[in-house]
Amino acid sequence: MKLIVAIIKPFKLDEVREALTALGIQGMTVTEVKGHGRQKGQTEIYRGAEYAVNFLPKIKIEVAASGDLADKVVEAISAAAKTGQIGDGKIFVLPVDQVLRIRTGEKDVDAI
Amino acid sequence: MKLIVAIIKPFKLDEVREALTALGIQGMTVTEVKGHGRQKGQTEIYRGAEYAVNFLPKIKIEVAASGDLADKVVEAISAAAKTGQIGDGKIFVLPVDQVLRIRTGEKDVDAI
Amino acid sequence: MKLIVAIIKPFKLDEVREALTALGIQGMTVTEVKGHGRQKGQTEIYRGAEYAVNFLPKIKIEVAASGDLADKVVEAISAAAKTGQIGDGKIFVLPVDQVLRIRTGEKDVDAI
Amino acid sequence: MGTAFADTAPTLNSGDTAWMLTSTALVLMMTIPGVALFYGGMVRKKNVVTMAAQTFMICCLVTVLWTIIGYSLAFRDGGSMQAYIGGLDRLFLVGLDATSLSGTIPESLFMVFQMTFAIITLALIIGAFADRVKFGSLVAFITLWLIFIYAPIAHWVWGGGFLGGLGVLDYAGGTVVHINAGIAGLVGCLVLGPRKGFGHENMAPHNVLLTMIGAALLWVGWFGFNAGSALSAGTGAAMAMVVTQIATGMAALAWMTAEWVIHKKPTLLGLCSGAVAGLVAITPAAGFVDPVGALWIGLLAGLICFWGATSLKKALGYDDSLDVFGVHGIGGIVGAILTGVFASTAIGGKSGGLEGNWGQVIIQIEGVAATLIWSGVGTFVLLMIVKAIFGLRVSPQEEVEGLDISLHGETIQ
Amino acid sequence: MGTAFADTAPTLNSGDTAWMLTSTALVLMMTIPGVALFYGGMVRKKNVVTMAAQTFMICCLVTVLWTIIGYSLAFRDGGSMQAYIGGLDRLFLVGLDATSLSGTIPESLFMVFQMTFAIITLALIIGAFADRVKFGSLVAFITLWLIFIYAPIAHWVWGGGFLGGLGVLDYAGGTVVHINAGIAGLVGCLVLGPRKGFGHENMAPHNVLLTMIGAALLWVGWFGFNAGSALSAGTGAAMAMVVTQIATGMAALAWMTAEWVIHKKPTLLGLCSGAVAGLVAITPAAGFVDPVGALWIGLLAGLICFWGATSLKKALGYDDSLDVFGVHGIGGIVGAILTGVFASTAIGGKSGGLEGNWGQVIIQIEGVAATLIWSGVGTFVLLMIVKAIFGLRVSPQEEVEGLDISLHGETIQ
Amino acid sequence: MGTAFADTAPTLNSGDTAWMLTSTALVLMMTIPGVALFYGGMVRKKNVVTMAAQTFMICCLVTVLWTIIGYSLAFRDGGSMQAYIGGLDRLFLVGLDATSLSGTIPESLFMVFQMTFAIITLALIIGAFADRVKFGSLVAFITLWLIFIYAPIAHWVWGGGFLGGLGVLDYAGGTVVHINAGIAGLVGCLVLGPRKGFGHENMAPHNVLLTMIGAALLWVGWFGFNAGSALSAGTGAAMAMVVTQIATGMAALAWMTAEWVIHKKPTLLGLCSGAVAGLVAITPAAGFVDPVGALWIGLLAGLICFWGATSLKKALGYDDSLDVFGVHGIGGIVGAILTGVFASTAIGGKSGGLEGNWGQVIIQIEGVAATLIWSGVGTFVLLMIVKAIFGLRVSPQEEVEGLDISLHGETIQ
Ligand SMILES: Nc1ncnc2c1ncn2[C@@H]1O[C@H](COP(=O)(O)OP(=O)(O)O)[C@@H](O)[C@H]1O
Ligand SMILES: Nc1ncnc2c1ncn2[C@@H]1O[C@H](COP(=O)(O)OP(=O)(O)O)[C@@H](O)[C@H]1O
Ligand SMILES: Nc1ncnc2c1ncn2[C@@H]1O[C@H](COP(=O)(O)OP(=O)(O)O)[C@@H](O)[C@H]1O
Repeated sequence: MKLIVAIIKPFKLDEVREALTALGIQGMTVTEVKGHGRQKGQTEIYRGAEYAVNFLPKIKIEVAASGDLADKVVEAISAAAKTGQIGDGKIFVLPVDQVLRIRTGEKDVDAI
Repeated sequence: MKLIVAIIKPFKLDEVREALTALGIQGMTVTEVKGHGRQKGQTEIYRGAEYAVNFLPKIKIEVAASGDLADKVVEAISAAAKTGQIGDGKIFVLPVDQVLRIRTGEKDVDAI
Repeated sequence: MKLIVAIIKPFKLDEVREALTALGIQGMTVTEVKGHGRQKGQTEIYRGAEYAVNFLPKIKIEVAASGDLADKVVEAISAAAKTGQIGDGKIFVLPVDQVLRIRTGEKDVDAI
Repeated sequence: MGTAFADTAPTLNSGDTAWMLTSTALVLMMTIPGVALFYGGMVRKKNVVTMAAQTFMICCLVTVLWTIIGYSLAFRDGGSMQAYIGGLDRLFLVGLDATSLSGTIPESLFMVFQMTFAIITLALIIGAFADRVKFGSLVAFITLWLIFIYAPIAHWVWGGGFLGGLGVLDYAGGTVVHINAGIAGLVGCLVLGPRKGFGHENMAPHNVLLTMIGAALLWVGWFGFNAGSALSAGTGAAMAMVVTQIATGMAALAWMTAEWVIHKKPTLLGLCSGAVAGLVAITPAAGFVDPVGALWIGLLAGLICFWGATSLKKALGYDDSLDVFGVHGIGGIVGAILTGVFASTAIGGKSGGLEGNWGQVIIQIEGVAATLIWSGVGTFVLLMIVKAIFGLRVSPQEEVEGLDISLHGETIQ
Repeated sequence: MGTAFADTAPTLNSGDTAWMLTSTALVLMMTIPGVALFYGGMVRKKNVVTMAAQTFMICCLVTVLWTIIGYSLAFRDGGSMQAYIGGLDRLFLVGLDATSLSGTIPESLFMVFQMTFAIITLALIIGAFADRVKFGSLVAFITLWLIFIYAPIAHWVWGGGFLGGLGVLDYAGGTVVHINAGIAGLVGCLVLGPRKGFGHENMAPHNVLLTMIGAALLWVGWFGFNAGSALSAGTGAAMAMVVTQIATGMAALAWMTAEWVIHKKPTLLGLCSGAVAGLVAITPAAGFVDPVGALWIGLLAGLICFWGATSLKKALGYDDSLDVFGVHGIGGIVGAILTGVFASTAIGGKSGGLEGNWGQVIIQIEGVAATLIWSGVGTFVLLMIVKAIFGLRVSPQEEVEGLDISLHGETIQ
Repeated sequence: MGTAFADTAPTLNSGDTAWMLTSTALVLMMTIPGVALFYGGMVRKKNVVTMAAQTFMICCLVTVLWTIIGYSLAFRDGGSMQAYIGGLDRLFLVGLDATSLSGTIPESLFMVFQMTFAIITLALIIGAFADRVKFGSLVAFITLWLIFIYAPIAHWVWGGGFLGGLGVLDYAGGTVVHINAGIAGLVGCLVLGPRKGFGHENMAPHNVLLTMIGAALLWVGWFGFNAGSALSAGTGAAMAMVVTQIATGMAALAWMTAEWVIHKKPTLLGLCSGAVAGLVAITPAAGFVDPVGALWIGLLAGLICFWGATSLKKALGYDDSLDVFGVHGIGGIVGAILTGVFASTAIGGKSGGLEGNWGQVIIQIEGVAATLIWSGVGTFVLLMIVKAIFGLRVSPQEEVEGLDISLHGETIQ
């Protein structure tokens, strides 16, 4: 079992969701986050003072998947989220010891 | 050391917190997230246009616990968060290499 | 590859960011979370009713780093985030199987 | 009064009319957006749309009901029943033509000014029902309450009924509007029962800034309410505005100071609550007391309502969610009684206790009592009827989820 | 009228002047913050600053343009062209001195009151352009539209032009303001094309509470708009206020009930939309109909505009983002025609269809048609000119990111 | 003036009274919710409740202080000290009975209208103290400042003191209100020192929409401020309203255009700031200049205040958090001087530089200088006293955490 964690540009969320659905994956959890990286924010000007914007809005998607599917999930996300421009984001794959569906008590692959 | 990550229905947060406290666990971190899964959102109607609501509000709870306690934590959360209806959520158990309490520098089990 | 997850006090974010930059790390992802732990919230009074505030605002920082760098990252964060007072937060180090930069398809250490 | 040119047969005075047109706009603004924001800011975020929707619906519904029957029942001659209720000759406002006057202003203007009073009275009540009442049941309750509670009591005091006859002093509606709404709220919250989680969940206001906007618009609009009740633009209106301003400022400072001393922090919610308490208490007194009287009324209203909305409510354990009784009920009673104490002949031609006429205080208490009884009992009966037919409370699931999404399908981002 | 002392040569009446000063403030408040919030709450969160900035800019720009040329073109004598357009003798308001009167009020006051009407008309249009128009292009369009569309049509109806001469009844600007803005919005949204994601992305209002504040301030301010159009503080103003209140309440209830029945949930957005539909429809009728007429106008406006903003828009598939045509266009047409039906001699001295004068309905339709044609065609031509020179739409990237950050560099936390 | 019927002994005029009742409500609305929102939107989210609480507290505190002593000191006869300060015969407003007139309106109305001016002046100052002042210390400072700075300066200009005697033209309070508040803000921010993080942390407004609502209510309310300063409903009030509208629109466009050119983006904050700059600058000029003069005053005020709030502040490095000096101080000085330039005999009976009377400009500068000196020095002394007794700044920990939670225990969700 793997947990695929992807940081993407916010406006790509719908495309990524559709790409995952196309893979037969419907479960995912989404968080609004702020990212710091190579991509720099616009400088904001407020009444004569300039401020560097250090953090940019990003979306974090978490998807649990069986080990076999994990690579396909990574591929699908990276294809859908790519614009080729700086700031597209990262994907992290984490090992998972156990998954449980609260409603039924099902475990691991059945629980996803 | 394990990190237990649970996605639950928002209104179950207080019950889950109490269940964990009963286990002697007081540390946890909570995030507002949005979930996509089998449970479907209501269709929203706005001036004649209908939109499927793709993401539903969920709560993510993260609890670090020693390996021995991890199973009890999973059980406690799943018992408290269960309504038996679709959308109750998932629990993921992740391995953790190290835990540190910033204030004291204590490590691992002592740090929780 | 490791994922360092730190829960810190919100007003320490800028110092932590600078500490990481000093280490040569510029990528990180930040989430607003709420924490429950030894530190207790102020009791809020609203028209005669008192309520315990169960959750306090915290910031979660996630940084992916190569295994070698991981310890330095943990140190840097814990030094910068420390006030010595209760509620300073925790750091968790998680193993990561794979990292991918979406823009270029680079993997693992190159992707950070 | 009003102009130097008024002669025996009243003619239309354009200055008085200008002020009453303005006052009507101001009093409407008190309810929308005033009360909608004042209450909306105080509830949890999942119920704010609901408070606004209820307020807006009430504004519209009372407008139509007042047109159809309310005005006629409250203000027209009731013949043999005149002591208790008005007549039916203005159903659908027939006969309200372009020429009929009411004093020096058009009757149509008097009618719509009074309409805005009926609107706000009914809107105030819902603060006690917050977060748990069914929308359809509220529609039914509002309809019945306007006809069976508001119209009669307005008639008793202002329409030629028995309370006016007794000599009860109520310049701008302390009894008709505030005590009336306050006791209805108290009965309502007892019948509905407390909100789920009351007493242990945090139910603090989700956005006290909205509450501040609401309180500020209430304050500004109250100039139309109190100074408009002069029905003319003269010295009476001016003095009513002056004492309204003074009592309100004083009451807000009093409430803020009390909580600063007791709870260690002065709050914006406290300032706003105190201001409204002062506005309520000065309402019956506005045309009768002088500035020093206003300072006293403000001070006492601020302190007593603070006690009502905190200690008293806590002691008795009812869940008057947004303190309709604690502020409007108690503030209204304080104001009614103090009007009897501070009335000054030099200001409004009526003397109060401090000028030796303590009998006025008794009369004031009679007015309070009549309102508490009719409105208290009547509200209970009407709620029972609505409960039997439609039920009153939403399901626990809907309550937890929030009424915004479950009843109205709308949320605030 | 106005006071008992008016004699043949009109002199300044302080009561009338007081009311018109107030009305001007009220109508300004309709646009800022009224329309800014009404529209701002309805867009997605990434575009709310933009709606407010556009509204505020329009308020300022039209103020300056009206001063320079608009007032003169709309209201001064146009000599041989008088049927179609006014003259140029008040460019930069020269000659508007401290003594010139317009009826019983200062001419300068009449000028600024009319300025606020021009402001709101142009502000209303942008609801149809929401989320995709370039800011600079909007500046150009507003400038041209004020001069070539608004000023002539205001002149036709109120400035001595041919529509007033025909006998078209338009008390407060149903034609000049609402139909005019409504058709311009429709043409605008067709020329601009739909928003990216229209029809499948969720574009529900991000904060309907802001929309409620806006709707409430529109309602309150509309008393200045309609009752102010009496240009005096007398029975005409009072009756205009009364029917405005009644039609608005009725229309909001009608819209709310329709969606309750059809979509199972009554919404705050529906209440607000219905209220605005009622305000629009009663605007031409305000000084001419009685309370029962107002109930009918409100009922029909609420139901027909509900249909326009939901079924009709859906059927035809255009993206009139905030329903400028559905509410202002259709509501204006409904109101114009029903004014011809319900006009009552007893109220405003003009008879309508129900009193046998069905010819008035024909005249009303002529007024509607003239406005639809001039404004519809003219708006199209002006948009094409602006498009050719500056372009109209932002880039897709800017549209996705939101106009707040991409055009104005500002966001709401 | 005011009506055609005024005779030698002034009698109450109901039209004038109606307008002044309305104006008082409008000016109160400028502060609550106007200034509370204008300032509240500009701070960071953790301090918004604090700005609103401070504003609301000031509104209440000044109300009570004005009742007790302020009005008497500012407006009553000071006997031998009359050139510098008023008398004490209206302490607690004794003697303000129902019949005393001030011109054609009740004296009580004049008193409360002036009270709203005192309120807003003190509320304006706190923009310079934002995010770091102790609440209790502010209470002390406000009390002292009202008595020792505001009351004397109001007396000098309007109460029969030496500046009015000199012939300084200040129609509605450019000197007394804006220059006075502006210089107090500048001194205050220098004494307090900059906010923690000033110059490198992002301190951009957390919600410019709130600021827009505030600016819009300031604009609308300013009609009461400027046109109300005519103290009657006649041609003077009308012309004051007209030039207020024109200068404001022009100034907002000027500021917006300047930042569009220089920073590449027009902002809503810029539009709002420019509008307030225009309102400030036209305040002393309102009853004296014509529409073309208003265009010039607006244009110059917009550009110069833009420079003041951006370049000048940056160059000098002080942290006038919300630009009280940059907008009110500089705008007030620009307006005072330009009043001396553009005053037109045809409008207000006074001639300015363009009509050959350049001496008026000198007199205007004398008025500015007197205010800058008394208010600047006095504010410094009062702040030092308060600092010695209570301290002025919150602890760094409280400042970082935000004053909302640390001082008031409230947060906005
Ligand atoms: N080492 C890291 N750990 C965690 N998150 C990271 C890391 N590096 C980048 N990110 C996340 O990925 C986002 C994009 O990274 P950035 O360096 O801007 O561009 P790119 O993805 O094109 O390399 C960042 O905003 C941040 O949220
Ligand atoms: N594969 C997954 N990866 C991550 N989160 C998931 C996954 N599947 C479900 N979730 C989360 O769990 C929530 C509940 O899942 P859902 O399928 O709706 O119902 P159930 O828990 O009853 O199976 C989702 O809203 C989502 O937040
Ligand atoms: N076992 C845990 N699992 C996850 N998060 C935790 C855990 N314990 C503490 N935290 C997080 O760390 C924060 C600080 O912990 P707390 O016990 O208050 O103080 P300290 O860090 O000084 O021990 C908490 O608010 C919570 O967000």
